[in-house]
Amino acid sequence: MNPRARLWLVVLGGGGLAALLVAACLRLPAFGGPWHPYGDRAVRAALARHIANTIASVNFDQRAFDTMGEMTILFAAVLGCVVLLRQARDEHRDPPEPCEVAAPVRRYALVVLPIALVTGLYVIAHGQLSPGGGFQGGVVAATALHLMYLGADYAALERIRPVEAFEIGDALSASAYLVLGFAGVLAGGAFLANTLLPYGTFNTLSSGGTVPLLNAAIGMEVASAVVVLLARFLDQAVEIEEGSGS
Amino acid sequence: MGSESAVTAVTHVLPYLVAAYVFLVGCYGLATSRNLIHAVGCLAVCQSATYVLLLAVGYRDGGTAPVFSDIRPGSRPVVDPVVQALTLTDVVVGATVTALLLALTVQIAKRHGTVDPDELRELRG
Amino acid sequence: MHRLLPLLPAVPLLGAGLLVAGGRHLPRPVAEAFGCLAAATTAALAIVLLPHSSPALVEWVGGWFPKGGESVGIVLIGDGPSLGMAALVSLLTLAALAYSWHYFDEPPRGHAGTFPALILLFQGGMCGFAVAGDLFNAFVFFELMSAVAYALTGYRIDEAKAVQGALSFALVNSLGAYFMLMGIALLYARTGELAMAKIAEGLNAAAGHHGPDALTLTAFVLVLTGLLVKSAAVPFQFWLPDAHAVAPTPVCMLLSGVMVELGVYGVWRVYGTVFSGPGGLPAADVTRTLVVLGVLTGAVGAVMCWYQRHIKRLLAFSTIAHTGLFLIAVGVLKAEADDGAALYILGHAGVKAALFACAGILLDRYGTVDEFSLHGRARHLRGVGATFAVAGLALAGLPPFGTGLGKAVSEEAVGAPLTVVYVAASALTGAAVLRVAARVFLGFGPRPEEREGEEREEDKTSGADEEPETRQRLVRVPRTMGTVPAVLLAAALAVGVVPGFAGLVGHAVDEAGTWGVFSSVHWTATGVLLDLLSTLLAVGLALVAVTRPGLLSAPEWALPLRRLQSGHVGDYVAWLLVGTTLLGALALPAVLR
Amino acid sequence: MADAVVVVALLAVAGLATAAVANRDPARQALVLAVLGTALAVLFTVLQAPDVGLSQLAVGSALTPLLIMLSVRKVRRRSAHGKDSKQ
Repeated sequence: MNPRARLWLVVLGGGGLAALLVAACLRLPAFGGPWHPYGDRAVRAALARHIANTIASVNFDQRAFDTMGEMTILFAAVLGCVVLLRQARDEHRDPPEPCEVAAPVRRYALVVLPIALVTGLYVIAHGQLSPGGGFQGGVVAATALHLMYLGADYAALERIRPVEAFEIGDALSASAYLVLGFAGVLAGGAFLANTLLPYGTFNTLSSGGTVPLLNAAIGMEVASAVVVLLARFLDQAVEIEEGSGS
Repeated sequence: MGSESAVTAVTHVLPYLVAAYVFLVGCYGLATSRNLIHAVGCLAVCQSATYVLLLAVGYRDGGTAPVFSDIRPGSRPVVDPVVQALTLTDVVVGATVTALLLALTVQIAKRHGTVDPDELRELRG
Repeated sequence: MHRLLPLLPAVPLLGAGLLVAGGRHLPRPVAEAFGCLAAATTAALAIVLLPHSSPALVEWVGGWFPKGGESVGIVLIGDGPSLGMAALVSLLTLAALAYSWHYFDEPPRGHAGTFPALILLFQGGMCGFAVAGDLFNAFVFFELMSAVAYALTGYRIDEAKAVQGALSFALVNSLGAYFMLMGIALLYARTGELAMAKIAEGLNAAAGHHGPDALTLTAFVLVLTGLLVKSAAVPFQFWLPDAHAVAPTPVCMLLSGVMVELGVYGVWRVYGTVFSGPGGLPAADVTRTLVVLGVLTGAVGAVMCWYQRHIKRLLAFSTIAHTGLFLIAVGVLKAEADDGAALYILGHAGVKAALFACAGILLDRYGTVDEFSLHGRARHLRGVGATFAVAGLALAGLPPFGTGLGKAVSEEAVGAPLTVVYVAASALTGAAVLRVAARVFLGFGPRPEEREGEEREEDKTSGADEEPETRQRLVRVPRTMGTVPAVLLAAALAVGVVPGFAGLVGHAVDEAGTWGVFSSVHWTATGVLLDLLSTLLAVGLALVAVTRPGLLSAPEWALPLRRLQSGHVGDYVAWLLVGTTLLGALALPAVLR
Repeated sequence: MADAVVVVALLAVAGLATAAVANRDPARQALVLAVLGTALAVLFTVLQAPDVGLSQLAVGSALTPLLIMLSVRKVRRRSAHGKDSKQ
């Protein structure tokens, strides 16, 4: 189809979709309305289980099964990237030449790296108390690790970041989440039931029964997953060359 | 009174309309894109529209974040935590799916020597 | 028993996790055996749960049982259709793993467990979608099966076509999923709930006596768009042939056999649970929408199928044609038609997976799936040829195969005018398969010639010069690859002949349906005659095409239709937008009353 | 007051989304997407969703643009390489 015909189709289809969406928006309850039945129930349920951050309670307790699915998507996407970005038969590896990084950049990166890493771990650990948790903290921690690329060079990054170990860590933490789910069934309860551990004191690190454990598993998983992802893309961008070698 | 009620009327639907607009713009970009990496970026734009819609739906006037580490439960209204939980996981997962699409694009560049969809001459008929 | 429902997705997912964690240094047979074990365990679980599905099993994950009718948890539904789909998914996964046993392409270095792990993740996603009773949870598993499917489709990164097909598939399906998420957000705004049954209650309460409004209509259209993209209904179908033509054969078996059908199942489930009440969409409008799309899908799929020479692409278009037939059956909103669709899906899964398995053998043996260049070359593959031909007859509806029974039951339910579509689509797709069988395995007729004059763009997707999926070209067909299609075909036969099976399926579907009626499902004289008619038509068409190629070669009027399948992802997205508008227009009378 | 911030953030998101689509060069688009990610994070925070804002800040303004930039680099390097071998 030529671009003009395609544009006409987009205008036709997009126009219809726009009409539908606008008509729907006008019928939606006004923005900021007070009626949130599910949300109110979720808040009550979270408080009953001594979890200060309701969102952590929804993610890792009330709708933990959703999070299991989302976590598996993450796991599958990373596994897919590893498969898709593998070294093809007609490619070879060509270690990049170490390049000079400006001294201020290097110092900046080396100072920020530990701070960012600790921040990431802190955000993971306090998931059920304050805003944050495994998903956000994991991304922060993993991205922090890659400041090494700026601070030193690719070879140094490769040394502190054994990708294989992170791939296994990714799989193990995904399995750990599932095993915590199975534990509920084995104990005679429901899958992913948060009844195995005491709920602890409100607003402390150990509150919420299995919530901190699931949160930690997700933090590990997300961190490893993002490390593996970035490693695979860096590998492609820096190291893998086409042709069977020279 | 007239202008004030018009303003409220606008703020009552504006977030939804912005979500719809962002979604449509993303679709337009995806359909007319001349570069597959750009197309993946447009898909990310579409995705952010869903977050805007979900969070707009869960907002409550005068509400605060549903985190009770520094406020007493029941002292203030809170916004809907459920949509936040749904969005939160989706943000991270969406990024990894984007990565999957980019991985495919990188391979297309290798095998076809181009990332312009107009120049991909396979799989017709 | 209901406690075990969440394990249907969890067991294969845990299997995949362990396989990736520990599979790095495992020898290949151990990794594959473990994959088969996990898939088989899930299949066994689904089959054990099936007899307990009346009344439907209901599980609140995490033990969040409703108090005062309200819960904050996620509900899973284990009724006949959901557990049946989970069982079908699991058995077909097992077949795909058995088919790829040891012979499928060299795994990435040191990752013997990767391919079975991806297949298990795919299985987990599909099982999770089948048992979901919560709309957002259904979306999550929908995304999971999509994401894994993209990776699996592009698995052979050395192939230019494979990565292109996988990206088209990924972009279109991801966009479709976001349409669905927008729809879910609208429904949440209206009803404040996510469980499907609760959303329906909320819609009914909000509609009062006025019936549905624009919000309900838009939500319906958006959610339906996501599901119809997955089930490859016209005009959302373009990604499917591109993805199926290039995906590895075991993956094709799963994509065509169950994933696409899960889209139709999703339409049935979502309409039946969410939108069938007084606050949802009126039956007449839903029927109009689904039947129009179904007829279009059946017609486009069948015509395009006939003009393919790339065998895997031909099979992909026949899947589109059959999805159209399933959509019609679901769309007429009758208990008997639902039963027909269920039986048809069961039979079709076996037949289509067997056909793809045979096509895979051709690819691995000759390095091509081009009907023209394979002419007469596969004469000595007698077993494969026989399986392929019989599967072609079954696809056309030969009694007593499950496809024939499903087709007959559906035809009886949808009425005379729509029966024409069933007979025509199944005859044409069956004829295309039989034509291939006669040329490739028997060497009948003159060797087809390339077109005289300049070669058209549309004829270049011929399937010649493909890379085999095995490590080297097969000299002899391994026993596993030969047995799997025969077993699948036998299973499709069993659906039609095992006494009482059809009745059981019908009863389970009717019980889970919203119509509250129970119809008896069995072979009827009219059904058998119509099945024989389409089979004879298929044989006749195939014979004419093989002996007198000039008579039935592609006429000029079919060319624009083929040009639409342009391989350009921008076109596919544009058609997706048009499709959404079409859905909206077809269902619009619902809000005008 | 809070309403005004919400409106401004919404309009910024709409404008940046348009810019992200209109920038046909993927490297520049990645930069716009990073800014869009930040604007979304601000919007989510004023909508009282700090959890999502944090997540969006980490993902939308760092991870996704980074992945896009790496892909762009790979694709460009590849095409430069292809031209060399043709000469």
